Amino acid sequence: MASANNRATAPGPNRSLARSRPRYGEAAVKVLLLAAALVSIATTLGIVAALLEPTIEFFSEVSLGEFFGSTSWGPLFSPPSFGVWPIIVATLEITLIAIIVAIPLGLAAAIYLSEYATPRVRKIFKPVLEVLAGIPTVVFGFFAFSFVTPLLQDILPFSLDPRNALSAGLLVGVMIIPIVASLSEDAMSAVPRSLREGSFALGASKMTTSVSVVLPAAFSGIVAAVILAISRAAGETMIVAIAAGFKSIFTFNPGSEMATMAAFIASAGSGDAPVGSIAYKTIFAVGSLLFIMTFAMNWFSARMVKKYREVYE
Amino acid sequence: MAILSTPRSQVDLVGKGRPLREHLFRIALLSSLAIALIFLALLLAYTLTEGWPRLDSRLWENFPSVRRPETAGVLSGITGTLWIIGLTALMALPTGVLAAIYLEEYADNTRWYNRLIELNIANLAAVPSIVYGILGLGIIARWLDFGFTVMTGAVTISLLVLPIVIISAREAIRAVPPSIREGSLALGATQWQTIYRQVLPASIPGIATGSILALSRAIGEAAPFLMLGAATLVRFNPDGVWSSFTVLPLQIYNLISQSREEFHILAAAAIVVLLAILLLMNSLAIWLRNRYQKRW
Amino acid sequence: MTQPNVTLRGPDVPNTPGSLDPVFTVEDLSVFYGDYEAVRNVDMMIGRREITAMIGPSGCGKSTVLRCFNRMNDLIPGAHIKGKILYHEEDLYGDHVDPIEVRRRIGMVFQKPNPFPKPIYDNVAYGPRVNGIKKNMDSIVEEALQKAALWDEVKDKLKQNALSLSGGQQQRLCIARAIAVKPEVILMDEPCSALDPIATTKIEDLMQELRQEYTILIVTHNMQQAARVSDRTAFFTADVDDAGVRHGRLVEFDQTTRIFTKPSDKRTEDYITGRFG
Amino acid sequence: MTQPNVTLRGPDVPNTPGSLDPVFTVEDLSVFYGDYEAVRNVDMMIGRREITAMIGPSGCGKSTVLRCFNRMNDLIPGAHIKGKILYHEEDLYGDHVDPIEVRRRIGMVFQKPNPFPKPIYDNVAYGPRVNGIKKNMDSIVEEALQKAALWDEVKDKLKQNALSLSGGQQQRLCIARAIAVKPEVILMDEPCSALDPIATTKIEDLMQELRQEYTILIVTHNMQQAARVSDRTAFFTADVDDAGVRHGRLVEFDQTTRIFTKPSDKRTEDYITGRFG
Amino acid sequence: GGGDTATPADPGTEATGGAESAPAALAGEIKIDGSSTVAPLIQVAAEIFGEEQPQVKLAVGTSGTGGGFEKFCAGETAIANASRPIKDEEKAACTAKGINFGELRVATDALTVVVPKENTWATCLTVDQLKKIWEPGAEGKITSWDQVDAKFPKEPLKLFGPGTDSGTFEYFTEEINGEKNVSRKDYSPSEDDNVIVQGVAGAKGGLGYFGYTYYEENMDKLTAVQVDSGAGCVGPSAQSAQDGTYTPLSRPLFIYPNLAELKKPEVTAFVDYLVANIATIAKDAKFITLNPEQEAKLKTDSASLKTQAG
Ligand SMILES: Nc1ncnc2c1ncn2[C@@H]1O[C@H](COP(=O)(O)OP(=O)(O)OP(=O)(O)O)[C@@H](O)[C@H]1O
Ligand SMILES: Nc1ncnc2c1ncn2[C@@H]1O[C@H](COP(=O)(O)OP(=O)(O)OP(=O)(O)O)[C@@H](O)[C@H]1O
Ligand SMILES: [Mg+2]
Ligand SMILES: [Mg+2]
Repeated sequence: MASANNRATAPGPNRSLARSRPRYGEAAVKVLLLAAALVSIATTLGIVAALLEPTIEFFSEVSLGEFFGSTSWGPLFSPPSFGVWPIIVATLEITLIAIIVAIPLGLAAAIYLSEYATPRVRKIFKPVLEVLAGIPTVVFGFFAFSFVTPLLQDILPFSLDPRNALSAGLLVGVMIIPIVASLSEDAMSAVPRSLREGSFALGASKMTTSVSVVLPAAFSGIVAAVILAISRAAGETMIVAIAAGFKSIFTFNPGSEMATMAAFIASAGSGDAPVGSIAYKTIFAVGSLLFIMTFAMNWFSARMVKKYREVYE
Repeated sequence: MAILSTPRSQVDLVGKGRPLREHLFRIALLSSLAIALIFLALLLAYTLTEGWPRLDSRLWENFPSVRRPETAGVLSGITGTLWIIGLTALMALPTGVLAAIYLEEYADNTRWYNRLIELNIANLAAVPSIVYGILGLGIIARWLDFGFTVMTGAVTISLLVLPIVIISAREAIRAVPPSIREGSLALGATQWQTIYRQVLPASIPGIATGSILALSRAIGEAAPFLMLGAATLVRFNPDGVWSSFTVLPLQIYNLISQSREEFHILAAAAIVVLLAILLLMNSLAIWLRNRYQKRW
Repeated sequence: MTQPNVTLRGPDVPNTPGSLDPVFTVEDLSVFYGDYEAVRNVDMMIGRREITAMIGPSGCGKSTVLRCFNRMNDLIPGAHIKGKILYHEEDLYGDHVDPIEVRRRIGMVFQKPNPFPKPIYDNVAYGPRVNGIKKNMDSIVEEALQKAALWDEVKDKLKQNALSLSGGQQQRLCIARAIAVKPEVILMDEPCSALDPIATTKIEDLMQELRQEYTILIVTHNMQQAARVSDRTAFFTADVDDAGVRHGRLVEFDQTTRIFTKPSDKRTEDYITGRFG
Repeated sequence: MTQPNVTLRGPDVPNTPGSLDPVFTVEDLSVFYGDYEAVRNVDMMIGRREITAMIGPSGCGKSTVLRCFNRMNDLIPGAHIKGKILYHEEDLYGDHVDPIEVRRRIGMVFQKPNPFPKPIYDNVAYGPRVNGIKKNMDSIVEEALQKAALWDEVKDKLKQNALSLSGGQQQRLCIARAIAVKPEVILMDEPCSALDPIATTKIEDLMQELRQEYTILIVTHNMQQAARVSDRTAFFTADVDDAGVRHGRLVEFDQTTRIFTKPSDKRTEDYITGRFG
Repeated sequence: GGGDTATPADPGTEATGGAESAPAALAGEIKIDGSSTVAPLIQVAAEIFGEEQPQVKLAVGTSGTGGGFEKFCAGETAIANASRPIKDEEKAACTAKGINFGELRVATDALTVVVPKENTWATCLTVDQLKKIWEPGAEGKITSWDQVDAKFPKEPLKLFGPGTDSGTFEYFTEEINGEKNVSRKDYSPSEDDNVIVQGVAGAKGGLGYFGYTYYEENMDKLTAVQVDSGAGCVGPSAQSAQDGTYTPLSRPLFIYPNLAELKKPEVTAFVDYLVANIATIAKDAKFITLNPEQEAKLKTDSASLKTQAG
């Protein structure tokens, strides 16, 4: 049969299909790539390692009961108190204000960009949102403290502390608008055109189509966007450090100064708590709590996405 | 059936009063977007007017000073930021791109460890930056004994932006149609040849865009540096990776904390510089995206 | 010419050209995407309670023309028409005409089944609801599903997500969804091309039934399908003008039997006999 | 039965079953995606310097089988085969076999033209380059483009990006690209379905020429095309087993003339005559 | 730099003319960290010294007194700034790491209790009144000025102070409340003196405390409250702090050089420079200068440190 092969350069059909030369490079590359991917695992392990030991030591000195059972927070006061609720409440309150601002505005902006805007308009506005997303949080903090708070103090009927949860929350909200808007827009754009056409073909208006077909179909993506935004808000440090302050009292009053978990870590971490002191370990205990909260939210988000993702694909 | 009873010649195709609600909805959507934009404009206008008196070359030629707020600058912050960003680009970008290639091109999603890596990256993207500060403090500065140096800052920030780089690089790689890969493999190219010669070149604009956006996040970070105790008054430029340093956002934070009004003006001016750098980077990203956007 | 291998609908085809009772009258229609004239100078008529098939090679503008009938093309930025489409005696593109109302009267079924990711019930109820109907929803839904020959298969799982249905069931659901708003006309753009042969047969049978009540326009790639189901066939093709631009064009429009046995145009014959396409 | 309306290749078809000189011998091949057995028990032979067409309704596994011939399915996680494919006398799935070497010997052209976003020249040179060839690249490129009947159209713009070519030119470029590595076999998966009629005709003519030197396997939806170009035809269909799972199956494999005139299986006849599919 | 036109108070000129003119071009990096109260003084010194020795890189951090000692005892810094003397635990940590150090008192601080200009009633508060305001028991209870003293108006009390991690807080609580770090928690703590200034100035009933420097910088907005520790009302001033009449809120400020680091010429040069020019530096930084005896002690202490370091 080989004789039938009249093309000199062509491989003879009887030449073996076995590998002509070994390819160690391919395997080496794969190992290198895997190593790069494992850096992320190492990062998580590093975070856990950094947090774990001081946290365990902390809880050998402070009972979980005191940590979660009391509303008095003052690890650096004497006598120290370790009821974590004031800073959790502050964190949740600021996060709540932030998402009250960011979810409607972000979602509305996303619907506009995905369903209404012409490609040209979208091409202009998406980058602008990206710019907003890139603004350093110190800048938001500065703006909140020196512009928004005085402004609110003038126009609001109730009194505001010079640093307060309200303006910090508002600004954290503005900070996460681009996250909500941009990721939700991605999710909505990923909804197949055919679904929209199906709705229009039934005589639905644009508003109905957007609200009752596109939004639900993009639900998992939107949930993921919102959860990412929430974790950003909950962990935001600079805005709250500058604009919400460090007062750790148990209050729900948004006009009051309050310390979030991140703000506590920042102030105690840059302060003088000696290594090994209980105050120092507190930083890590709060850090662990923050990390676990983020982790839990993301796990939930991943499950949501998995449950609903692309069922219509 | 309704339609059948309609006299044929008088089918009325005129709509019934929908438009008002539709218009209001549209206006509501637009104003939401507008609020975000107005806010941006307000912020820019405010910092610009605040910082205007100090927006001159002293800002980037002089070191910070506690004695002479009128002439103090933020030079060491600018150079520190450049050092950190440069090193971050060197460390985070290659690692991120390689990891993204692994996840997109090699990882078998049915394997638990690959799914774990993915979930882990999504989670890391959401971990607060202050927690990275703890990582930097506990592991990099103390355990690895890198001290409070440029290197510690850069490694910490690299780890912070790594998930963002990976996620955006994956998107860019995913945007390369599978048909290109199949075409290459069908010609007897190995997998790495296919990646190196087809997938990477085609996704480079996307990777670059994502990288720039990730780096602009890195530029604005201050919280991890608070934990790393970067010095507040640094009157020199870092001369190597083991040097002390400060970064612009941290300097801004410190300036805001000063009680003298002159320092606030200086802070606003420094913010304008920081925003200008960011706008520049963003414009570059947008330009890249528009210039190289592929239509397959 | 070779005898085409198509199984034509039997001699029971009732319509003769003379008996055409037009729902749509298309007069010198050209359709543009921006500056590009995708389809040129189409004249045709769609008969009441008939199935009209549109066939032709890919890219000749079948979908483009079909989507003009319910103003779906309005949604594509830059798309516009020249010429006229009369719906009964009314200009479909007249100033006072509300496209949303048009789409309510003229339903559409798409190539790939596109149920909403919602319960089966809500899929069917969607159309009536957006049209402001609130009462008797259960019976509207049941009736539509009955007509779409899907009721028996889904009556026990109306709350189930529509995406859990098979492809053929999904497509019938889409037909039910279209029927539920009680349109006069149903447009179908390659409704079976994503389906397996068994599902295809079901949809074709269904079309024959729907033909008792509705006017149907179908675009199909599958010549056999056109021959099997339609009363009239419009054959489109694309030709290249002097400037090298391709434009779609209606070549021949006639009773299906005639198109498949005695096409009057050489291009139709070539296409039918597989010499081209 | 109705006379099928296909224009068969004339009496010059040289091959008779006896003269089949097999390049591939497929023995009891089943293909799995994970646990799902997409195709079951296929036996067939691919003759040297013949064009073998694979036809059948959508989802019957034509592409799946085709992609086994150059081990393209290896790239899909979970995909694996049972049974054997012999390439000449060698087991294509043998332990020592390097899939990359296999793909170099057995080229492939895809449904949608997929040129690399690079200059035309680099597209053609890509295959030789990744195979370590560095010399005489210009003449290799020219020869491949000549054989793909594209040289005259592109010889003045070899540096131009391949994406600027028309669809038909792109597909011929993909064929040139495949030829440039001097394969023995070319697999084509619906190579014309994204093309217009004129481009289709060009590709079909090209296939006839390539047949002088190469063994060609083509999957097509278009019966007419199969009839026009192929020497042998394999007709696949899918049937549902007792558990309700669909499996692809080879129904009939024979000379094209025979398949289109005297199919031995009722299902083939139904499909050919348009009664189904 | 922009500061070419030296102000008359610029000690830089003085130093060049001084006896110990700095040796030619030194280089190296000096890391200093610790109390944010002491930081401005050291920063000013670093700034002026840096103008003479541009190759010497001085990084001044403000991790707080405790944080400063932590890094110092880990060998990460050359000098620790402190607004209180080093504690025994901290000494032990240093010894464990083999770090020997000396103590230099470089300035005096007068913790200043401030109220806004509109406050006309609280010109003088007794230590007991301050305690009444700041003790833990006051938390949530003492919320109005009239609860402090019936003569005061019924103005809501808004409290500001330094963060719990600062030496200032530690000192103030010890002197006023009798024990370190014992304080009510419902005040606005801040590392950031600006917030205290803004906060106090912005609320009619505001009250806060911080280092004297910050008061000096904001005299236009704030009034310093006189403190009565039993010997009559005394206001904070350089005079009263130096002569010890401003009790109990005047305190010494320290730096702790690492003796091993002192072997490095640039570190010695910096400490020498600081010691030699302490009066002008303190003035420039708006600190209360040492009185002559204290300054003399500083000079002898630093000389003996140098011999210890060898
Ligand atoms: N949105 C659009 N913008 C610009 N051109 C378009 C658009 N949609 C279709 N076209 C062009 O109009 C022509 C007709 O397209 P159309 O989709 O109507 O063809 P078709 O006959 O339905 O083809 P097929 O059988 O492949 O569905 C084609 O040349 C196509 O490229
Ligand atoms: N990657 C895959 N994973 C799982 N199942 C697959 C995969 N690819 C194809 N299948 C399934 O295998 C069966 C055969 O698919 P295949 O693509 O081979 O059909 P085909 O005959 O080429 O159809 P078409 O004419 O539509 O291209 C189908 O049921 C399909 O859903
Ligand atoms: Mg179409
Ligand atoms: Mg296929």
